[in-house]
Amino acid sequence: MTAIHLYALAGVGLFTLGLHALIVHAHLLRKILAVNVMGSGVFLLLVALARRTGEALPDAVPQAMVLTGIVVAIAATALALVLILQLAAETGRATLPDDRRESR
Amino acid sequence: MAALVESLPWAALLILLPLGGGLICFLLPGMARLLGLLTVFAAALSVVGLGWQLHTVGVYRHLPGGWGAPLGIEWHADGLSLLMLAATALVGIAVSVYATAYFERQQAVRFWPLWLLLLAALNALFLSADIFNLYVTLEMMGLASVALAALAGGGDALGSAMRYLLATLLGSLLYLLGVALLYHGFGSVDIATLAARLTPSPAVWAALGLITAGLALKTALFPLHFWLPPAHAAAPAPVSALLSALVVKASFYILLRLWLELFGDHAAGVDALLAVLGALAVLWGSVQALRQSRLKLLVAYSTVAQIGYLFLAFPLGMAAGVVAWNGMAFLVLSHALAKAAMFLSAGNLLRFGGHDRIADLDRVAQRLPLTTAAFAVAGVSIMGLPPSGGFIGKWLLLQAALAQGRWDLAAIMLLGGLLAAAYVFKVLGHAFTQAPVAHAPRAVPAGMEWTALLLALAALLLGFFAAPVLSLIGIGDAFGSPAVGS
Amino acid sequence: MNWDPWIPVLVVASSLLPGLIIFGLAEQRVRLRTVLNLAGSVVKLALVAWMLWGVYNGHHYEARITLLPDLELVLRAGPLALLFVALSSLLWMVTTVYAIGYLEGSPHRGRFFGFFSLCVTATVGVALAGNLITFLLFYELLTLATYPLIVHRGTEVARRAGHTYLAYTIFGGVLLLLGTVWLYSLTGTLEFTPRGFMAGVDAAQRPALVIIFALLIAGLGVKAALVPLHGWLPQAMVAPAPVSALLHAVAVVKAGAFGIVRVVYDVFGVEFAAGLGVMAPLAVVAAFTVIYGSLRALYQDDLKRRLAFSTVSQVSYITLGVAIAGPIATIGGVVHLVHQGLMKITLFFCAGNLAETLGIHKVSEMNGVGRRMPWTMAAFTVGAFGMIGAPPVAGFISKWYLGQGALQAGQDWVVLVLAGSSLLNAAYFLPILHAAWFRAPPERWPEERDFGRKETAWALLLPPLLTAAIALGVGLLASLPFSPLAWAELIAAREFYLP
Amino acid sequence: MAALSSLAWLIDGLLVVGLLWLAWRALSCRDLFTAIVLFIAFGLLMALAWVRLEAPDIALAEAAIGAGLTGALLLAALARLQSADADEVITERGAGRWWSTSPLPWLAVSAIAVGMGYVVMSLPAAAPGLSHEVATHLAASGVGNPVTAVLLNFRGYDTLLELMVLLLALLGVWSLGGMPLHIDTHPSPVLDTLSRQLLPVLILVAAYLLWAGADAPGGAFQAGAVLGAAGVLLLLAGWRLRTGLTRLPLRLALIVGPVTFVIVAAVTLLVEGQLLAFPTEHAGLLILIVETAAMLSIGATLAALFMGGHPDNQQVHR
Repeated sequence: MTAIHLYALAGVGLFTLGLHALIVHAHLLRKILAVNVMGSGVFLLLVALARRTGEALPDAVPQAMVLTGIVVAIAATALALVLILQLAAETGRATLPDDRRESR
Repeated sequence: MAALVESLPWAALLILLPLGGGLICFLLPGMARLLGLLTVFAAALSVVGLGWQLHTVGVYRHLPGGWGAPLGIEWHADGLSLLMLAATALVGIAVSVYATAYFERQQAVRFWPLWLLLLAALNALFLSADIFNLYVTLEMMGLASVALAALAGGGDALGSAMRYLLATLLGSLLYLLGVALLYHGFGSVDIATLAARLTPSPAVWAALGLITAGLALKTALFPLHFWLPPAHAAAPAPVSALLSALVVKASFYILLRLWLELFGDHAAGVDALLAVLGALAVLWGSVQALRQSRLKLLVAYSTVAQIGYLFLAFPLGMAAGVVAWNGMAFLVLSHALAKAAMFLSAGNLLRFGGHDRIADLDRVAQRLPLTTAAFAVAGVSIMGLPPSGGFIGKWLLLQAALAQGRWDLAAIMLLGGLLAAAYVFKVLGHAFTQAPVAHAPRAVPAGMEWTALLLALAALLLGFFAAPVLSLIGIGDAFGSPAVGS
Repeated sequence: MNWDPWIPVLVVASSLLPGLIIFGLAEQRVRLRTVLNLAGSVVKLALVAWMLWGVYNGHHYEARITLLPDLELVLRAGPLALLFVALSSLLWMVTTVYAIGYLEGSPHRGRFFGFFSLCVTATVGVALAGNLITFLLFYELLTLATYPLIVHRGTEVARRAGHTYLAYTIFGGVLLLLGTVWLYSLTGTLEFTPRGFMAGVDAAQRPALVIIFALLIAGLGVKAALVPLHGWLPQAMVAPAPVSALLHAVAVVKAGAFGIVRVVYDVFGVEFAAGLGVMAPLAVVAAFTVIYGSLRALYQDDLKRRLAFSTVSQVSYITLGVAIAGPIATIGGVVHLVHQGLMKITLFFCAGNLAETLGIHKVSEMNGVGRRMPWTMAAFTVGAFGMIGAPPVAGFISKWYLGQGALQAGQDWVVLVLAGSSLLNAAYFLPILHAAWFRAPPERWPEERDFGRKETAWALLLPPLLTAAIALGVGLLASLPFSPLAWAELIAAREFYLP
Repeated sequence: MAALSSLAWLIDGLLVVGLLWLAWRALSCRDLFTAIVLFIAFGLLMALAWVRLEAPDIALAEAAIGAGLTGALLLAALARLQSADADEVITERGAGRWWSTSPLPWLAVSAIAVGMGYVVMSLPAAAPGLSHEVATHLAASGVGNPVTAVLLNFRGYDTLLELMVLLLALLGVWSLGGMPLHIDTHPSPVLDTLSRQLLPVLILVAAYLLWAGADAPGGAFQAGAVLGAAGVLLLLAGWRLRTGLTRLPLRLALIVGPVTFVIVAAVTLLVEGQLLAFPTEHAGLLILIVETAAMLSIGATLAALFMGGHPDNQQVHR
């Protein structure tokens, strides 16, 4: 058990915490938080395991991937937030319309 | 001349053209429509060029950055990529022409940049041979699709777009986690390199599970299809066509690639599971489609069903190789064309009557014959009747299924065909009858009618070109060599 | 270059192209539409005649295109194919004339004639198909092209009838598809060959072959209206009379019967099929259908429904003749393909005339109609007697050969079936004739249209007279070369029972 | 790596526990405002974690983007939601689905967690990944910072597409009409002066980050993020771009990065025959050009995202 695994496991933990919240919570703002937490979990896993090079410098490739990922994450978040606001403006609710609509 | 065609980097054009086009459309909204059309046609030409290149020279490789795997990214273009690129080009052209008539200026300004960037994402996806690069293209595609799906505005569209966004984000994260495991397990994100290094291990199995789950969610494989029908039904018609015909196929393409090149040897029994889900998708999707009273929802649920067929091919392909995979490839192509045609004609009917209630179609067979014909002809391919491309696909799949004594799968395919006929003719039947309440019809531009019809005819006549198409798909033996197949 | 391969293609195209062009025409372009239709049918007849002569002198007309690497679409004009092609081209022409008169002034005629031509195209394609996959293609096309004609009137009844029709035929198509794929996976070929292509199949597969045979026959039996798969036919009678006439007397049901002939003789081969022990059951089903159809016909007051059930019964003569599995019976069955078509189309034309001119739809309304419309009823009488099998009308020939064949094949019970069905035919046709000729007409008809001194429009009157005359002629002149009978003997000699 | 000193253990342990706890609270606490604040704190802690993981580049990006801008976006959105009708909107809790109360989700995700944990532990303890390849080719990459080398050179194509993702988000936001912020027209003088003072500093920081990014931690993203933050500050302070500026010039600023990137890609394709293949002698310069343009666009985009709706039709919205 090393710090690497500690952080990697923390990543897993964050991922699953986020997944649970995403499933359980109805409010869309909360779902967005959940997705971001899941993302952070994946990033943590990527970067933590990148230190298994056995040398001074960690592997740079996963770090670059995570930088990409972070930008993607904020882009998606911004879009999601505007969607939520417009949805709330239209329907007065910041939750998804229930599924009965699907088969209407 | 020929030498030039063979040497030009068509693949790069396939990505740079729509990227540049999209940026310029964004910069100069006034010219968006014209620029958009030009770009799409140019991209389609590049597909032809690439096809010629593959046909004469063989599999095409490109090393963006010039480093090559494992450090850099690679593109591989073989027959399978060509198939997807061609489908994208065909549907893309039709939808673009349709869109010029469909959107009024305000929406057109928003549509074109999004669509061109989506086109770039699709092309990039079909060319990439690098699983992390594929993740980026997935995200690009996802955001563009969601933005397009929300274009119609209104509670339904926004709500379903939101659900769609959450689904696609979750899918991407699952996929990315799988990529992370593969990278840290085997030190590369290049598919070929990984294929060489992969050894049975928990990391592989976990990655297999995560990636398959993530992509199945994006492909709307039953029971992960919940987001698709509302999103595809609430979007503007051209967008629905793009989403149903191309976007779901893109994530499926990645899944297929990874199965063919990475997971095939490590997927103990998972292919059987996929087939079961596919079968359930065929039945559930068709029955739901049959139950709908709104045309666009019916067509959307039919997509859920048709996606099921693609997954039926997995156990067959794993065992019998080429024949089953070819059938699946044919279904991908013909469904792309037919389903796009269906959504476009649904859009026409919606424009014409101001509603898409099936029961009130009100003699459109006579009043909107081209559109009705388009829907019917597309339906023939969806039902899988000869000589449509859908028939060829089903024929090959059935052949493989019977050859392996998979009666269950054969039965599902035939049953799905029957149900498809049921819901297609549910619509057509009402196209002849008179509605109790008449609506004041609104004119539908001829361009919108013809694009739908031509797409449908393409799907129908595809069957007559099965042999050449299959030989093109065969370039690079993405499905393994034919010897394995028979 | 050698034009022979193109002729079958042209035969198909000669109705396909007019059809497609007609779809593009404006509704009011009546004259151009008529010209296209007639020109198409004339060209088709000419080509068919040319091929008849050619085949008689041993020519080969065959066109192939590749569908899949190891699967081709084939159009081939053999004797059997030509028999059916000739029938449908001739009747297409007649029916076109009739339909032009019948639909005069009614809406959506462009659509009607477009799909009408597509149906003929499909029928001709079914006839010329050189292998099972090609057959399947045109068979399904026939299903699809017929649907708009059944729902043509756009009423709720029509829509339901259309759905019933599809429910049956699409299901049949699926069975056919399954059988075809399965067969292909066993034999690796689908090419129609005299005496079948089962030689290579090893004995272990025989049970599978039995199932395949059942699948194929069931798939075809839907259109051939074999009991219990006949349910769609009476309902489909909501369609306009010309549709009932051509499609439900000739194209659709005949496509099914023709397919059965193909499957028995050119896929399995009659000896092989008999060896499988599948012929006897087929014969029983056919015989049952013959009797059942006649019985149901007895109780129909609606004229078209009575004719429809009579079709159910009569078409099964063909299957019966095939199933008896002897040369003479085969001749009887195959020739009945033509004879029944001629007679039944006459009857439907007449029924249409009665409906159009006097608004008569029921048998009980036909009292004394013979005096009001003598020519129509004369044609009707010829058809009716043909159905009963009274000499010298064509129907007699068929039944005679069927009976002879049965005796020769040692299946005497069939003779009883024939006799019984003839009695029943008489039982449901003679009362009509009696009422029409000898009962007093009512003071006024349900809804009479005035045609001046004619009993009805020429376009409505000439077709039934013509077909009735032919039905009579082929009966009287059966012994001449190129008569249906002679041609059926040629078929039996060349294709089915090779020396 | 070797066993760690107890202090390091303590720090890492606390960090990890803190991360998990904050995440859990942020996702489960009743009030959404608290949740968002906790989430921002979570982001800052993530930044620390990145430092501990020897990923300073990510630490910078996380601090600026992950914690800063995302947090600001979330708060703005929440404010907007509250200002719209509906405490109902805010206080709504628990999914309307049957499983929201059942233990099933917990069981499911716990199973996943255990499985994933096992997989992580099963990975080889030492793996060089691509560090050797990176090291060997770093000299030819034109920059000294391996992360920048990967981002702009080895895998520059990813970055090109990623800029498109950012732009797509903005296109989506604008096509949705965006989120007009409700900002009091009389911002506090403090905020106003603060922003005026801070602006040049931030711009300098951005420039430094960009320049340093070649060899030290930093680069286009971090710099762009800082610029974006500056823009956000201005917006909060009630500054508005003159509508004259918001049309073409703003769009130019938004796409100068992607366009430059595409042009460079096309040129390299023509000259080198491979997309984005930088000749060693010019690599440094090309990367600097691309990064500068990218920084401008990233900054502009982030600020514009924050600004929400298209400046033109935003006027309409008000």
